[in-house]
Amino acid sequence: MSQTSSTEEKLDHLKHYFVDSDQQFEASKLGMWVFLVTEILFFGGLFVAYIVYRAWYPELFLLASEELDAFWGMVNTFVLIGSSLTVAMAIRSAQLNQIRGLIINLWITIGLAITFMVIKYFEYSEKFAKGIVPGSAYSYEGVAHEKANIFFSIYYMMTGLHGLHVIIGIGLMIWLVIKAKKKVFHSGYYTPVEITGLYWHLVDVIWIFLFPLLYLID
Amino acid sequence: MNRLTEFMLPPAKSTTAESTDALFHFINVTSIILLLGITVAIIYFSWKYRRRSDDDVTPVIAHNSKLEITWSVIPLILVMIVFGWGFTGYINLITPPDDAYEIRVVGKSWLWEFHYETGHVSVNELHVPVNRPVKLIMSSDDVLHSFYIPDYRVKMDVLPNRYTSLWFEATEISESVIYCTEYCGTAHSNMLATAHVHSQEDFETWLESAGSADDDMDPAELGEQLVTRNACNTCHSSDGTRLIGPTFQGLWMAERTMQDGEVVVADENYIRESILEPNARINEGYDPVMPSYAGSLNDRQIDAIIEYIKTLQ
Amino acid sequence: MATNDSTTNVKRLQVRRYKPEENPETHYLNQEKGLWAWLTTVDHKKIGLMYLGAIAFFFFVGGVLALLLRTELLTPARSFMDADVYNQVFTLHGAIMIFFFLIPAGPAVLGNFILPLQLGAKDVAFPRLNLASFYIYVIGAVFTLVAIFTGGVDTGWTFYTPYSATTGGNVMAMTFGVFILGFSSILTGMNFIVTIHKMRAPGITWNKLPLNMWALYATSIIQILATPVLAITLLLLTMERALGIGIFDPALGGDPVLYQHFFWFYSHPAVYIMIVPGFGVISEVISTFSRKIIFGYWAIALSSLAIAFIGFLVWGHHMFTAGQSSLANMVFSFLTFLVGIPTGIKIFNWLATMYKGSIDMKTPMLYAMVFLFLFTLGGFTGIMLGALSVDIHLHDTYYVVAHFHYVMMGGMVMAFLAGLHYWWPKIFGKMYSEFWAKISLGLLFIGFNMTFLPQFVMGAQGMPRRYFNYIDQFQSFHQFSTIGAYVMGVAFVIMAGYMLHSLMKGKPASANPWGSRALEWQTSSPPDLHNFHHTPVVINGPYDYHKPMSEFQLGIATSHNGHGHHDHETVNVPKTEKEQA
Amino acid sequence: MSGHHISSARFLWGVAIVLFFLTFLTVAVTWIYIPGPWNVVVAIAIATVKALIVSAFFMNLYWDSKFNILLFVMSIAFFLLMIGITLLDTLFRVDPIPSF
Repeated sequence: MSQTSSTEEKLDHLKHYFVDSDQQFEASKLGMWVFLVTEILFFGGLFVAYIVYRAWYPELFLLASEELDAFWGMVNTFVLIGSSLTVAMAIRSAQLNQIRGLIINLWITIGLAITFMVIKYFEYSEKFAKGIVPGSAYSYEGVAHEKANIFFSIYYMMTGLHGLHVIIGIGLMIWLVIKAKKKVFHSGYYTPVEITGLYWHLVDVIWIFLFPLLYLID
Repeated sequence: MNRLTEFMLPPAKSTTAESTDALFHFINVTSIILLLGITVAIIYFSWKYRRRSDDDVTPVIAHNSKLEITWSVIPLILVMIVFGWGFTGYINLITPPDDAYEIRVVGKSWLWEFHYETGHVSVNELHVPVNRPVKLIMSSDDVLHSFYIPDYRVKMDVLPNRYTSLWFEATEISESVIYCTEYCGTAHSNMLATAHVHSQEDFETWLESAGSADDDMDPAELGEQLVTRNACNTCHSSDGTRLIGPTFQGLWMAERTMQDGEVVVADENYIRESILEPNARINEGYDPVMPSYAGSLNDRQIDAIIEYIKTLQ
Repeated sequence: MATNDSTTNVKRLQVRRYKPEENPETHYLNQEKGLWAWLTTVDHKKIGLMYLGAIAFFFFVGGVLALLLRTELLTPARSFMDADVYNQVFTLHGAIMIFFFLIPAGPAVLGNFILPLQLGAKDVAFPRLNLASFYIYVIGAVFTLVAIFTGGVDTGWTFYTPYSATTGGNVMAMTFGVFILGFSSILTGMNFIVTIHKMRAPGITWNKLPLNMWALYATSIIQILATPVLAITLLLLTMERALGIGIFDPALGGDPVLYQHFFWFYSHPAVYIMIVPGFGVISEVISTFSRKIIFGYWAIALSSLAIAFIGFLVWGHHMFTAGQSSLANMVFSFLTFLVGIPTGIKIFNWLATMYKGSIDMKTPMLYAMVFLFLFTLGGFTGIMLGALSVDIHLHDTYYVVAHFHYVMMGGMVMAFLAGLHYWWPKIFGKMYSEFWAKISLGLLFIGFNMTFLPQFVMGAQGMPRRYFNYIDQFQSFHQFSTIGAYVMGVAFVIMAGYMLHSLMKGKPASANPWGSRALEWQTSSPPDLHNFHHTPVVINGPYDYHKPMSEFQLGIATSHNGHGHHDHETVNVPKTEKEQA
Repeated sequence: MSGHHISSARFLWGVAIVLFFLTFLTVAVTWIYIPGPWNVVVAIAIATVKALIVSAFFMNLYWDSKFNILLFVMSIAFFLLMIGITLLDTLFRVDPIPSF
């Protein structure tokens, strides 16, 4: 496959301890998958807390989720899926040596990610104003359940950590744009784009579960 | 075997203890036999097959199915026996007889309260009848504790948000020590109590007279007794030593500085408040760790404690 | 891969023999000079050494704390420190020994140094992440030190809620420090999995992987699957203290037993992060010093994986009295016994390896034997604690303390020291004094048993753990135990002495002083910065002691071509996974 | 090499449109009444399908090496183990009630 042209390719990216580009690419990708495993179990802990409390107090989740706006949740889902698409397109551009396309797709992704965070910001501030805050300062009376604070603690921990991942993702994309502008990537070397893409898709997948579990309890 | 039991385990004083001990000894004996076998093999091999020259040639023995199956299956059988044995013992331990006599236990940092159906409350003294199943329904007022009577081989954690329980049937009239075994802070290792086993008649007599026995005592004397019985002395000394809480010596009518700077005279009202709502005002330099005694001390008893403190000038 | 045609599964390589150079002038220790070169190195060997320095420091601190605890326990009442100080000291002893010593000791020190060498690789897959892992460890350590000096921590190393959510001191800095530390462990695990998968030298197929690699592979899997759960647990606990999110705090409506599930989901597998690398070391040492092929290669390799897997299913045996449902208790008890089987299998396989061997009683081998004895004892007492009705009696007593120290100190620390003595000549290129090493080991063995055997008896008699005071009947046991602890202290001082002497004035070590067949011994001592001057080629199993040494020193020139030499020969090498893909 | 699969732009757009549709569907099913636990089951089922589509076609698991798939499956399996065994406790607790 790619070995045929490898002699003509730039090989600056190849670290000395790897035999060839393919070994390096495969190793990086495997490393990223291993990292994604840790991410899944990291969020898994929160999902366990969610499931345990939902099994204990189903009525609490029914009542409290009414405070969350399903419409904006849905919009954010569309935004994230859209950004997953543009990341996939960015990787495709890199694979085809279309550096301009790569940069444009990365910028769109960054834009969508920021949109996501802005919507999240408005959701959070609307709740803060009502007294729905994480922790013992919780003071909202509108949810008639003594453990309402726990639902919102779980909500804030899950969406907060997810939001943190989105912000880290934005940082990574900006770094990729800078690298791309320096002409670092080409069809023979686009490992950072590929593995950042994997990370971004995982952030998307986690949201795909958060959305129905938090917003859509009817 | 008896001498080994005496050395390894405390005396067995409940109906369930013997079955637990039997399993304990079974595992011990089996383990010691296997451990001896392994140790002898190590020592024997290292002597018998010691290196004689640097050119020693060793045979190629890479595996032996029969042997490997043997040493997988035999341990498996042994551990399954242990599991089944432990399991049946456990079922017994968590299933109190229907006619069990119920006592409520409350763990507080750092004392045990025992509430009886008559309304009587004893602190750090559990009184139970002999040869009758007793069921303890337990909860905690603050952090996790664990209720443990080694002589009865029973233990259960005590939680602040739930009730847990354990049961036992004492088989001899004697006293046994009760420990807290879930780490709970500064005086964790002082959170001891005693289980007193009485004959059925004595138990009933005790239960009837418990609340009124000290009616005719001198208040200060009664107060001194209450301070010991309610474990006040775990944290408050009577000789000026600084423990977890302020000492009682010289406390009466002294000016105390609170954490918020307020200065309070330690009069009757202040001491009463400190017993019933200990965290309302905290002395400077101390932590708000005292549990409330509301419900376990009545007015007369509080007065008696105040009388006692008055004597400690 | 249905086809089994020998032409597709075997490739022909032009190899020649590379005898390792004895006592080379330049090696990894002197190739780059200066402190800065050390601090910024991406070389796995140097990172391993920096980890070694760090864990030696923490082992010293933890050990001194242990001696303080034992000294305080000489008398039933207060001896020389207050209860609050005592509680902080036992918390720190536990937390430091577990998070800062035991967990990195296996993978991050010995694993880092040996793994690429045994695979014939130049480095791990992600050297910069490896260095990052070390600095993350350092940052975690700094947070912990901050916690110690700004109020201390008195929660016990388990940080049980609600006590940890309400007590004074600086619990947040501590839990956050351990949270950070977790990432260093994750990065190590990630690195090892990828390295083992992708960077094996030609010929190292899965059935020629040294058992140490299998052990580290199993360990890495536990690290990446369990550590994230610790991270989220400690993050939730940190938030519990910072904001009062209430998930674990009953005062706010939470459930403390749920915290225990979270905590033990990590912390039980974590004991296998500590002990499984030890199994790897013991396999290497026993085979080398018996100069004999390992018995039951696959049984040992797969039992490591089985332990890693079943180890995830048994966490609830730490909670038999915690108030979890009786159904959960029964399931956990049953699964707990299943872990005993693969562990037993390993012990019997090691014994069978010694049978008809040519046993050389050098220090590492003696350590391995001490390991076998102490770890077996620790294992049997584990069976005792797994039995439900007996555990109800023994839970949270000194019996548990003794059991834990038998498996962790008698098991892991002995295995770690076996590995350290075994690879010492490779790491530093120097020999140590056999005489003093054996004296020290003897004292250690005596001191260890003096310390912890009485604790089994005390525990069975009902002495609860974490007690500052105790009733008088236990005093003689406690005093005996304390004297044992001092004996161990002396043993470690002697060890530090002869190790320092070896570093300064030790006799130079040959490339392969033990006559091992494993790949790390087929390069010079100490190794070159890039491990090998050639690409090693492996055609035999790592324990094929019946084959001549020359067959273990094959390789091809690093320039890939292998042409131009007159003395090379052609051998058939099974393809590794990467080449088959 | 398995890692270098290149998807066509049309294919990627197709995948995204399916995902958009499923998102709409998961909201739409909340407008009709589904009894008991089945509403959760439906929501999780749709989310799982979406997650599988993303991992298979955006994350290229469909064309990737078996070990990467194994890793993904393993992480889910261990998550299920964690929650499954924890539920053995939390769902089956029987607490005594004091009679006085």
